[in-house]
Amino acid sequence: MADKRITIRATRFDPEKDKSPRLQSYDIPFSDDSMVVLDALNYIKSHVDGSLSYRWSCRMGICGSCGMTVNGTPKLTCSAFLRDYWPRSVTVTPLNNFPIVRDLVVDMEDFMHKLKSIKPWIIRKQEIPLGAGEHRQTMDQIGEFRQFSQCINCMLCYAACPVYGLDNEFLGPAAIALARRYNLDSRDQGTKERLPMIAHPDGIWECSFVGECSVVCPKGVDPAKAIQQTKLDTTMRFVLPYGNRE
Amino acid sequence: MSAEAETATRTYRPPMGAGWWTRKGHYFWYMVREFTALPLALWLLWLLYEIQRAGRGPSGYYPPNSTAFVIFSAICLPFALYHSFTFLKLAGVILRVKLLDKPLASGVIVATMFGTWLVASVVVGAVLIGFGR
Amino acid sequence: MDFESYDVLVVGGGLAGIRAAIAVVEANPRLKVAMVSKVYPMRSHTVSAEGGAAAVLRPEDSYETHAFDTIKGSDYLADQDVVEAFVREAPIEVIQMEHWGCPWSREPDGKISARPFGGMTTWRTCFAADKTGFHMLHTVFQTSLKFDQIHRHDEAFATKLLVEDGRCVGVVAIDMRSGKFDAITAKAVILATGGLGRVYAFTTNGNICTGDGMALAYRAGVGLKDMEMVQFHPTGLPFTGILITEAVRGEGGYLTNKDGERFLKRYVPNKMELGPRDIISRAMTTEFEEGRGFEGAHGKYMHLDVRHLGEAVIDSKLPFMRELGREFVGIDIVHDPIPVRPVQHYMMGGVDADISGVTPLAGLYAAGECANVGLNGGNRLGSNSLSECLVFGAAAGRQAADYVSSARAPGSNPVGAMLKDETARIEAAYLDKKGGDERIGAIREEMQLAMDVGAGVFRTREGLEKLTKQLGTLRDRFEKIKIEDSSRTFNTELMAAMELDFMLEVADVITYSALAREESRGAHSRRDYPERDDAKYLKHTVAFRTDDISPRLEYRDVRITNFKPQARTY
Amino acid sequence: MTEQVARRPALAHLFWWFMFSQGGVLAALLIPVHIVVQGILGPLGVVKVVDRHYDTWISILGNPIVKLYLLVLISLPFFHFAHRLRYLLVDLGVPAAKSFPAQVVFYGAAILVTLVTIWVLLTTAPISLG
Ligand SMILES: Cc1cc2nc3c(=O)[nH]c(=O)nc-3n(C[C@H](O)[C@H](O)[C@H](O)COP(=O)(O)OP(=O)(O)OC[C@H]3O[C@@H](n4cnc5c(N)ncnc54)[C@H](O)[C@@H]3O)c2cc1C
Ligand code: SF4
Ligand code: F3S
Ligand code: FES
Repeated sequence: MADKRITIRATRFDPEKDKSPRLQSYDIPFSDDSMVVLDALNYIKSHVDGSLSYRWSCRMGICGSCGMTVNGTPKLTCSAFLRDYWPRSVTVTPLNNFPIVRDLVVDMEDFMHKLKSIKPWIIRKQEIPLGAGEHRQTMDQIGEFRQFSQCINCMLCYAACPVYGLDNEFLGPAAIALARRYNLDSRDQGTKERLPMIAHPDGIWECSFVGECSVVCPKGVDPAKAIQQTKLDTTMRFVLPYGNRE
Repeated sequence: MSAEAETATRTYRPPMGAGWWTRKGHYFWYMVREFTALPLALWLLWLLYEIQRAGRGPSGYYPPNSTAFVIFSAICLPFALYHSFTFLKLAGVILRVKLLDKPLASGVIVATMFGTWLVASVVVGAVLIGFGR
Repeated sequence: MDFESYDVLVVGGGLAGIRAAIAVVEANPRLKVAMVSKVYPMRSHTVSAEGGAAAVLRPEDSYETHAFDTIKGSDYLADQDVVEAFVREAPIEVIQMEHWGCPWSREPDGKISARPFGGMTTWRTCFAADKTGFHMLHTVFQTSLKFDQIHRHDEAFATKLLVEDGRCVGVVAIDMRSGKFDAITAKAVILATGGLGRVYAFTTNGNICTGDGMALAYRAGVGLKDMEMVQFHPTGLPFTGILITEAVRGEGGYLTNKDGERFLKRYVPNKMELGPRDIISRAMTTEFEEGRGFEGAHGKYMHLDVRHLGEAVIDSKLPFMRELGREFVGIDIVHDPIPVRPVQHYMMGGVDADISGVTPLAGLYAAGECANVGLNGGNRLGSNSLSECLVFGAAAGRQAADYVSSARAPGSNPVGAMLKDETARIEAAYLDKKGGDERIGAIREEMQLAMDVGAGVFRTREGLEKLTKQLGTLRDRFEKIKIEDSSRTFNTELMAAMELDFMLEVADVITYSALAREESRGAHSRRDYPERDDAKYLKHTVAFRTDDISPRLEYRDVRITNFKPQARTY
Repeated sequence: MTEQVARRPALAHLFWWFMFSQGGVLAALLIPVHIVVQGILGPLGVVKVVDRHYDTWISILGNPIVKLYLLVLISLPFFHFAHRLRYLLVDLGVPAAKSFPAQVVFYGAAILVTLVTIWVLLTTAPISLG
């Protein structure tokens, strides 16, 4: 293989020095077809410029920390192959719609608050004692919520959602999908308790079904579906006289 | 909650810009979908006007056939079709129908929606044309 | 000076750390807990565990066999009282996880399902498809959100344990966001910082697995136990080191060499693909050396073949493996065999702790992969680790809760001085450092490659001695590193430097411990001493830090209760 | 965190969303055929359509079922349109479109259209079953 090279442009921003972010260009060897965008950043950090900052850990698409915008699309950089871009250059910027802390690192406190706000834990009227063993649950019952339990909190969906971009008060795709994950779990009885947060004006109603959240989701969670289904279910609770109110 | 909050450092929030929907094909088509509301609303208002016109008695009645109106309808039609297509397709995502305790595949739901659309169009069309003279 | 003060401080937001934090508040809801983690908790490396968590839940199974499998798997280096307690607690913890919402895969009758795993004589590995760690971590993390007593310090990097009058009273941590140094004090500290895989080049471990907690404890004078026992997993994807879970073999996958032969029949004829990890890794390495491996762009490999299982089984039990194959290798495992080779995976060794996580330093507890409570001995059985994090995380939490009810709060004067010292040390060594020309990345890569070669699947005296010298040189070069990043805000280069510092420390301990153990036991396989030597080495190695480069090693007897050491054949 | 203060489900939003979705289905199923037949084929003379002659048109408009149909056909989609256009403004960077006054204007307009439609239908052709 001839010595291939690829140009990576990455956002640089140091709040202690810079007023606003800028792009810096790096020309690096593209030595192996298995290389992903994250490998390119790691190469830069190890061999060219140690001050480039970004988050990553697992390098296998499961920890959810390496989400960035790659050529305009939110991606997990550990699963975005350079071969899909080469010979074009690759522009890596932080996830959209979040405040930039430093270089490619965004502030995710808002997201963490939102996760917590929907009470993502099993709520029961009566806990069963440990000694009674497990709740029985069939694979079909798991199938009800399985898709929505695959979320790795990578926030790509928030970066893709213009509604969140326009107004950060919006509860957003992943948090609502997670709420639905618990609401659909046969062990959970907390739908009603989560309702005020979910059916809040800044909750499900704010979503105008752009659907891009589901397009970018790397784990097939389909938050857009979760949100629309929640709208429908919630509406039915109130529209049907005895609908669905447990 | 976490102790960091108090030591907030300066962050940079990139502006969103009103032209965000031009950045990506998908966003653009979303805006088109939302925009369909406008031509459809105008067309229905026209229909309402047509009905109201009939109330003024037979003397002044003339059938709707200005070229401008045909052009206007022709413009509205793609929007109407796009609305129908997107709305019925997305309905497949939302609806959860269970048949014999098995969730129905969303493909089946979408097919049913489009089937209903077809039947409704045929019935309405038949009435509109069938009573015509 | 006033510092944030808590009853219990947990360092680490992985499965062990979060389980410990919840155990503290469950034991006593009035206690205030701090959880310090260098990444947001759901990013912790537990998230990538795939296969499952072992627990005796089926009526056909018994505590005795789980205990025996674990002890035999450990090559008799496990403390048997610890194992016996562990197997009894594990089912309770798995049920607890179920109550908290973990989506365990189920049997048709709705009970938690189990799958076979390497070295286990029966089906006892509970699983949530092949994303078990992911589901467990998110479940405990989300559950922990309901406890307002747990105060998280996310993205705070612990750099030092605060020790006052022979008692651990907190940590110094850098808030990565602001770059601020904080002393976070508590009456007790639980270390749950996970593994150290990044010491090696080819590893399944994430970027954050750098042995920090082990190094922190070591520097505070606590011994590190059995550090020569490093697990190599037989089936990692070449190049990336991404793990192909043992569940693939558990569900019936075959390992074949380039002649299409299931070569394990020569090594573990009775167990074949369900043999323990250390033996299969050695078998593969031997096959490579004898020329029966495939040759690829990223070195030698074997085939792991699941084609005969069929698409339905693969999609219901191993969906993530199919996803990984598709994304990272460009193959569909339904139609193509998976290329695999042995890869560093797990650290049996760790901070010297007892059955309740108690370390020799008062007020300091340890749990999870960073601890060595005596469960795993020379070789951990697959799926015992997630259960270990739960059982011993909970035990450490309860123990710490008990301890703090009588312990007094730490004073602030010495803490203030210690914070000042530590801040000054880090500023001088890294932040305000001028000059230097060594790249962190270069030193790290050389260390990792040297460890792969010198302290890998097979070891020799020459190799290990050479490694100690290489590490010594790297340590000298580390003094001359260059820090390009002068910002205080999210300075990942500073983190990388401190992590490298920790890794060089633990790499040394691994190497010296391995050099001294002149036998082959479990994962520690010496070419020059191929036999197990119970007379001399049925003992734990405990390494202590000295001012010299080499640690001081002590040996401690293994506790044997019901299972007399026998030859370990499968 | 502000959301700790007790939140109640937003029933108004729920109602408007319900109307929005009903109107959307209706518009999707019915409007195209009206446009095609009454807006294009009829005026072009391709087919005979009921509104081409005063008698046919007025007689069908007198049918109570037709009246009801037309009421639903015209008014319900307006709740859909009102919702979409309001959010279209939001999307174009007019956050004020979310405010309560904006809701009054948009949904009020839909209600107004409904009232006008009722009035028109009641005053147009006398109800007859013929
Ligand atoms: C790919 C893979 C697959 C596996 N599969 C299985 C399996 O199927 N079954 C099984 O039983 N085991 C499995 N294991 C092993 C098991 O996952 C781990 O041993 C276990 O998850 C470790 O958990 P932990 O809580 O100890 O550490 P981790 O989950 O690694 O958490 C460590 C925590 O410590 C924090 N931390 C570290 N250093 C610092 C510092 N300096 N300052 C502040 N915080 C710090 C980190 O932020 C993190 O939150 C697997 C491991 C890997 C790598
Ligand atoms: S829903 Fe998908 S995109 Fe959004 S955070 Fe979860 S995994 Fe990421
Ligand atoms: S992109 Fe946003 S608007 Fe809704 S469907 Fe997804 S959350
Ligand atoms: S590094 Fe973990 S998801 Fe990419």
